[in-house]
Amino acid sequence: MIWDQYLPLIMFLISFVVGLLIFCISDSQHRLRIFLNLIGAISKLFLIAYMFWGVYQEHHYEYRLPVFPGIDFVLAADSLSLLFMGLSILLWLLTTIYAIGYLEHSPHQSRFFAFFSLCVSSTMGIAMAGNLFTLFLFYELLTISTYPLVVHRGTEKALEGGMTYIKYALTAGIPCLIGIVWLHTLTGDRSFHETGYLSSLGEEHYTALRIIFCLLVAGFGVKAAIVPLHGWLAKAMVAPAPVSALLHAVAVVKAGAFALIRLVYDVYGVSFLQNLGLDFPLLCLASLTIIYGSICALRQNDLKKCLAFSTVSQVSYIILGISLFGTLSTIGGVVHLVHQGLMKITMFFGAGNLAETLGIHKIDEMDGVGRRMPGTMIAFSVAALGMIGLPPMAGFVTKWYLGLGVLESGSYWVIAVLLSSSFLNCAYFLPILYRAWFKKAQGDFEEKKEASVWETSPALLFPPIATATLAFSVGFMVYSSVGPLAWIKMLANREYGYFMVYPIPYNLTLSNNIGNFILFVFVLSTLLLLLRKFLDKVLFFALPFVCSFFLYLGIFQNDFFLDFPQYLFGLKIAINPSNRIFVILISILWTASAFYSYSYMSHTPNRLRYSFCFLLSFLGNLGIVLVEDIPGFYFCYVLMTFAAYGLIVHDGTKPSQKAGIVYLVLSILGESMILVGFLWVVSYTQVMEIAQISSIIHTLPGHEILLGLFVVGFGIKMGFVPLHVWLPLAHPCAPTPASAVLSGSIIKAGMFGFLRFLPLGIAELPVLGTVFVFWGLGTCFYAALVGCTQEKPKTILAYSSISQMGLAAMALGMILLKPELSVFIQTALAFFLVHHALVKSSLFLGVGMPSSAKKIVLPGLALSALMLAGFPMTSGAFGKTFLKNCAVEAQVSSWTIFFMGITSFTTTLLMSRFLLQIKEKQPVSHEHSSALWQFISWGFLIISSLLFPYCFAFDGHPLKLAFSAKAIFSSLWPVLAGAFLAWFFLRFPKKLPKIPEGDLLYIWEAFAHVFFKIVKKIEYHPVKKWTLFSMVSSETLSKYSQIPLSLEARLQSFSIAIGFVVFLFLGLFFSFFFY
Amino acid sequence: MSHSMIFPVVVPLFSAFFIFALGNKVNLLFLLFFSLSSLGSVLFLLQNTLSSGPLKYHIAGWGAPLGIDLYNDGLSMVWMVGTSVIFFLILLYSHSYWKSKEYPQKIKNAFYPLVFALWSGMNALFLSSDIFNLYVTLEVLTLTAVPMVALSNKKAAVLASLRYLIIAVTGSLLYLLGVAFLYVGWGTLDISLLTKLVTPSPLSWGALALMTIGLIAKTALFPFYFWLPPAHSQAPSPVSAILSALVIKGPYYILIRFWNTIFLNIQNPMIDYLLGFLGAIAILWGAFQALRQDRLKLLIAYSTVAQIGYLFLFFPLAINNRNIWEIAIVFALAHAFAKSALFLVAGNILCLYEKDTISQLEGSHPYLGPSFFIFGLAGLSIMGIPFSGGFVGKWNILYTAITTQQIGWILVVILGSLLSYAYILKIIKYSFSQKQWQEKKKNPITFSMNFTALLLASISFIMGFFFLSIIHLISIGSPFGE
Amino acid sequence: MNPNMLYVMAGIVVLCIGLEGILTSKVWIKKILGLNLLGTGVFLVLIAFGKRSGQECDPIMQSLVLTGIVISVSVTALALALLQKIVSFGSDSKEEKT
Amino acid sequence: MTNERNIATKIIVKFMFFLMALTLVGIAWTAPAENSYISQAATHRVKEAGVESPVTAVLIHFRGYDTLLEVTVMFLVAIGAMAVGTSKEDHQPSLLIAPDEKLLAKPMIRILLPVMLTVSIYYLWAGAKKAGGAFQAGTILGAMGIMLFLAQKLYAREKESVLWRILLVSGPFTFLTVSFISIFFDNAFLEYPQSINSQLIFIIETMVKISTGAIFCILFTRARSLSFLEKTQ
Repeated sequence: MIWDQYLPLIMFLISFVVGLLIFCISDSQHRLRIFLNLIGAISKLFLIAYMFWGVYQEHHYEYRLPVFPGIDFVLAADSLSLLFMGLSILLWLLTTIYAIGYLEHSPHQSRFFAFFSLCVSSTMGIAMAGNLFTLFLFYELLTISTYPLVVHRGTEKALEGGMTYIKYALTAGIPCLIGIVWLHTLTGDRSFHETGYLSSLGEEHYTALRIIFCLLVAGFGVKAAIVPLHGWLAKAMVAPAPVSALLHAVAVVKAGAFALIRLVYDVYGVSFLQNLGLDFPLLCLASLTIIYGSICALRQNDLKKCLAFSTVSQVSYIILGISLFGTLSTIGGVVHLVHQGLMKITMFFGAGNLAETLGIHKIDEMDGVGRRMPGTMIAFSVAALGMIGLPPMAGFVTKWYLGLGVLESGSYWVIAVLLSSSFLNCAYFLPILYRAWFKKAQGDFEEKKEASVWETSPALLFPPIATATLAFSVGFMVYSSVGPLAWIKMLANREYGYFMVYPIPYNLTLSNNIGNFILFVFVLSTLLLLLRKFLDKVLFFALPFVCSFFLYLGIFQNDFFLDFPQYLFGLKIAINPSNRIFVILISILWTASAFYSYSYMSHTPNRLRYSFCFLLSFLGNLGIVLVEDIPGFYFCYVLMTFAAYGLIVHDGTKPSQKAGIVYLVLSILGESMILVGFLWVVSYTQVMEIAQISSIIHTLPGHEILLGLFVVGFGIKMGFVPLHVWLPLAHPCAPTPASAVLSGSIIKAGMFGFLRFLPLGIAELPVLGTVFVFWGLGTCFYAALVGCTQEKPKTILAYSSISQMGLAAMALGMILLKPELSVFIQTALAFFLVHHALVKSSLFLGVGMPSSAKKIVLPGLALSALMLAGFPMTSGAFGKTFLKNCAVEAQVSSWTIFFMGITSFTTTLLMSRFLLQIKEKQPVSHEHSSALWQFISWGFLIISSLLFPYCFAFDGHPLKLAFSAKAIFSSLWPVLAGAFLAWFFLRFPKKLPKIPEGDLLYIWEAFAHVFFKIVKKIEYHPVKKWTLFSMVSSETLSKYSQIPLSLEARLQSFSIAIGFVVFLFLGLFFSFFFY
Repeated sequence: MSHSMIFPVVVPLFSAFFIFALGNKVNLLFLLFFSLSSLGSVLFLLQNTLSSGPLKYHIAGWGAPLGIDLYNDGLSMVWMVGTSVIFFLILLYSHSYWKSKEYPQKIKNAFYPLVFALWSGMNALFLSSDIFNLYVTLEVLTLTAVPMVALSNKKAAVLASLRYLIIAVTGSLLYLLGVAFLYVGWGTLDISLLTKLVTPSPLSWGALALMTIGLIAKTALFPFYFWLPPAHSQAPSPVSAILSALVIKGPYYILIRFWNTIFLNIQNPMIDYLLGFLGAIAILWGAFQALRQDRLKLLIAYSTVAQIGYLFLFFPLAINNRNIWEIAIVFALAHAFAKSALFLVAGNILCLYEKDTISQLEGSHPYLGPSFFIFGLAGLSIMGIPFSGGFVGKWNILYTAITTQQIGWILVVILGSLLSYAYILKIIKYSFSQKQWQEKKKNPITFSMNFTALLLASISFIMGFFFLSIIHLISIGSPFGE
Repeated sequence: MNPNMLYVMAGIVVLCIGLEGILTSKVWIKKILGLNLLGTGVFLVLIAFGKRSGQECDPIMQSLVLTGIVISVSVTALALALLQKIVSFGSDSKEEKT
Repeated sequence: MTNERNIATKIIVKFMFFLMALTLVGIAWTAPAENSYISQAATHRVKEAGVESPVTAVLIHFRGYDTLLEVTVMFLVAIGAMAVGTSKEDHQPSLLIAPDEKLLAKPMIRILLPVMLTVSIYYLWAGAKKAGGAFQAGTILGAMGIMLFLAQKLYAREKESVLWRILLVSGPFTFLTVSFISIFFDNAFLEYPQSINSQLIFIIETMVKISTGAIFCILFTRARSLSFLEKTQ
């Protein structure tokens, strides 16, 4: 019906008319202006919803107005434009609310809001442009309408920044204009066509088309802030926060990216560009921008400038996605258009709030701001983690699809770009979060706004929370049929005829749950803000009950398989025989330490943060065992890593901060390797379930590298020798219950990874098997020896965990060598892990016990030390003999078996060193009232570690073995020898060599030092100096203009004029003789 | 033979004489009556042309060879309508401008009759199809424009007007010599007859050369631009608006008319390239000088010099596709609207400050808010931002330059628009600075002044949208051949 | 070469002298004189063209010249009025270089 | 050194203009010898125009439009001169003849005035047959006015006077109105009805004569108005 024809025009006109109306309103009529703004925004929201539904029903909206002879002004709402429009309308509404709050008392508000809606209407125009001509038209209008916003403040700096911005933007128009005109001479007026309309041109036009492409990319690239042309973005940060939020998150920057998408897909067409050979340079440009943007962001101290540079690198993700020309990379690139918008706008809102309420502009002023403004900072942190690409948030979806796209397209070096970029993101976002949450505020903040029940005025607070919720829910509800991803898949399938890799079954159930999910999260966040005062008590005391609930599940719940298709990438949770024992183990440990922390942590200052991190790391740790699908596994793995970081740096001392950094660097490195492995597997097998993966992992092409990645990734978590440096630093400085859990169950996450992903019992991998065996042995001995030289008891315990894990790795190696024995060895391994977990955490808890109860603590610690060393008749002995039998069965070479025996000798050495240290150096334990809960949980753990070998009916086999005289003797002599040697050596500790805690750390520090030197050099690369406009700026112009001054004066006189008369006359007249 | 053709000439002339006779008693009512009737006469003719196509009118009943004919086709019609609208709006503006600027009564008594005489002279110029009559109308134009420049009673202004007079009259006399050659050679003065008779011969070449030089001098193309900046900047603002927007377009119209009628088949590419080259220099030189000025009206005047350069770029482009001239007309009209708006804004600024130095615009004066907005809107058309008339010109220059492989002009257009961005932004930059003003006295810039300037600026800005209808109007009587 | 071609040449010479006068003279009054010379030169050429091969002069040419003369008179009058005004301003402000 | 350069430039300029004159003569040389055919047509059809001398016929009938514009130009220059005007004290230029110069002023005026008046009226009347007409008569009237002014019989006033404004505008005004009204007698613009052709022309001629005279006086004195009475201000 005719209504379809005018809908796009109406969509554009609404905000245009609102803009013009607001121009006429005087500054004082606040109410009327707010009313107009909101009416415009809401009506557009309804219209866009209607159009979404329409386009879904294959409706075709197009408005065509002939403007030039042969050229039409076309506004067509196809699916791609709707996506961009939907994003900008939604964010415009939020930013308007934010701006109303932000600009409460500032002058020139009418002018601001008028240009604000003009800017959005030109974004609408760009989104709906049907051909290049209309696109260029709105492209220029966008520049014009954004300039007044950038210089709104009117200060000297604002004007100068605005001038740079408009210079870049206007000059960008020139190559665009020439390119478009040239294209028109070649093809005439053609509207955007799905697979591009240039492929039909003949061969002779190819060079022209290449030049045109470069011109247009240069033109659109300025707005999309591609490297050489990005100078304006940081300068335009002088704009007020809502402007920099909307412009640099949604309108301007995305307009450039959107225009490039149109250019690549709807004008040139993907295949045509490939045989023009233009895809590779674009790819390089995008990668260069990603890296360069992040590096620049690294060095910024001003918060908004840092965000600006991160925008520079993030927008190039979109261009990277486009230039890879794969199905998945397209989806990844286009979906990032929406995700980056959501996340970046939240961060800018956050930055705006900080600037407006506390006057904070610099990053180093942000210490302890999390406590002062929790709501804003939660939103900011969600967005920041999303930008890094952590699973629940939207950023991960992009990284996931881009990764798959890269692998699908075959240019593997891009993976390195993606990884280094997310690494750099961590490098500049995490310090900000660390300052906000973990540092104490230096003195109180300068309160610019009057105090209110909320941390800042509601209009400033709710938009960031809303966008953060959106970013979170879009990331968490990936496959929901209403989210952007579903829309883009439909778009990719319908528009470009790409085979849809993961068809999303559209059903109503999926659509409504994203609605109620957003509602749920929004209500939850407001609830948290409301009752934040008593949240601290509630969460702290609920911890053990949550852990014990899962313990109950592990013990009594029979096997189940839950499938949540709408969460993440189809979350699947299951308890089955193989992971039940581990579920029980983990929940026992975490419940014990939760009870322990009742008394241990009851009076520490930021207890809420501790309990929050404790809960999250528990869920992550448990999830690793429960979850069945790969993205879910990765989500839990990352959750555990980052939450554990919170525990490590809890007490905020210098060493814990350093340990935190080392821990984070190494674990992020490991985690990204694992991610690459996962992407590799998924891109080849298109299968998400871990069970099916582990059986075929060794058959995939290039599986050596794949398995190598997994070994290093999980090895970092398990603490294999060169990769273990973070462990002795991190575990001790965490509060005792946390360090107990850290070395008790979190260290085993690596082992769970190996158990679930390696093809145990299916394929025989001799190489990998021997590597595991020898690496395990080496780790075991090295860690033990270094452990002996340590002073602090907790560090010694950390080293002992590393050595025990080495032992477990040997078992893994044996399984890989003899697949047929895998069941037998796996049970032995499981037994050993349970033993180690219980004993190690009881030791750690013991260390934390109050010194007053010395008489009880010491014997208890001695008992568990003996158990660990493998004193006969204890779980240690059973475990070790169990493993020895497996080695015998696996016909491993005899001396390896001998060495396995020796390990108990070294462990006893270590343990005696530990006991000596405990006796001499009386640890300053917390003086607090009742250590009741500590004793209960400690005692519980010791008893359970004593009893568990007997009560668990392991098909009777190991028990018999352990009771035989030979077994008792073989497990007794190493312990006695170890004790004797310890008594003899360790009496005079002076002679022992002094090895710093993280022994091989100084190698890694060397690497880091080199890296930062490079970064500093890149930062001051000449590109920064060569600004596009140093030549054209008016000062230089006036400098060169002295010469023509005299020329101008002479020109002014008559003589020249009349002289010209004669010349012209002669020239004109005699020109006829040549023709 | 409808007499509607002569009304556009007669009615403004009548109003000129009446207003002169009224002397001091001229008030808004008379002004409105006379200007509306003049505008009405033009619109009446427009309505006739639309219905019955191109019209020919034998004055005093004699035929073409003996008497003088008036010929009106789409080309002249568009010009007349455009100039009449601008005249009408500038007259409205000037009424309140004189009041707020407290000009002496003597100035007003002279200004209004001169403006109406200029209006009728312009209409006569567009209508006449006799080359000697064109000489006389050119003289009418000159002799109304020159005294208007001298109205502002400053030594520099009178000197500028004298210099303008001498150059303009020299140009006319050279043009007259060209008329003499044509008349001697082919015996008639009527354009339609000459188009049939004129053959390539030394006489016609000489005539072409002389006429081109004469008209270039009056349109202030590059070598002959030096009288324009002082004249247009010294004159009172409404006068400089009229001068910049309209008076220099008269000779340009004649050039286009001759290029498509008399000299259609005796021109050679060399001349077109020469004119194009001069235009290119004008663009770069004018824009560069505009950037260096620190007086607002001088800046706008030099920008006129630059924009005229654009007009002459169309000559080389039109060598073998003549419908580019329609674009030239639209571009000239857009420039007329935009330039008049700019000068009116300069007038607004001069109402507040006594000198129009740019640096003093630092603080955004509360009364100057709308003026800066209008300046921005008109500036967009000068810069050639999409959908202004300027953009239409820029787009088509590039389009034709690429199709006819004349790459040089693209470079010129690029540099020109870059420089134009610079000098427009030089002014707009100040509209946002923060300095607070506490101005108590009544706002001298009345609503009518702002409204007329806004109307002019917005017409120039949205000209891109009704471009096709203008093209349709121009093509009545197909002045540029099928 | 009929006799009135002589007058044409005379007219052209006068015309060129007028042009040169405007070009080289520094003084305004000389420029106005040059302008007049230019005018008379052109009118002389016109009339000379009008009168050829014996018949009496072509009336059209005469009327053109008549109109031209009136116009050049009024132009000169205006120029002189302007010049008078400049002189009346006196040479207080610095002498404008012509 | 500079004057060598000046001389050199002067020589080049002279040479350039010589070249230009040469080309113009070359062009003029190629002009066809015989008169154009429309000049013959003009002489034949002069009878229809009702005026004997072909020149006046062309001036008023065939190219009346040019004459109308020409008259307007005269009028415009008058406006311009009045607007530009000069400061008060310049109205008594030194060249005024002192009032007591009995010998010269009185007899000159007494004798010349009537002669000039008759000659101008003669010119006006002769216009139809021989060369002459409104402009020539007007110039003489102007000369009379200037003479009176110099003899200080006529005084320049700064005061606006409606009489003088009407006087100035009467010429072009009547020319325009008469030729405009003729439209309503179904003639073309500027085409006078046959019956009263000569009378109309005569009216126009006289009015144009008067206003030309007044214009010349104003142009010379650049005053707002002139009057015979010795007014103080």
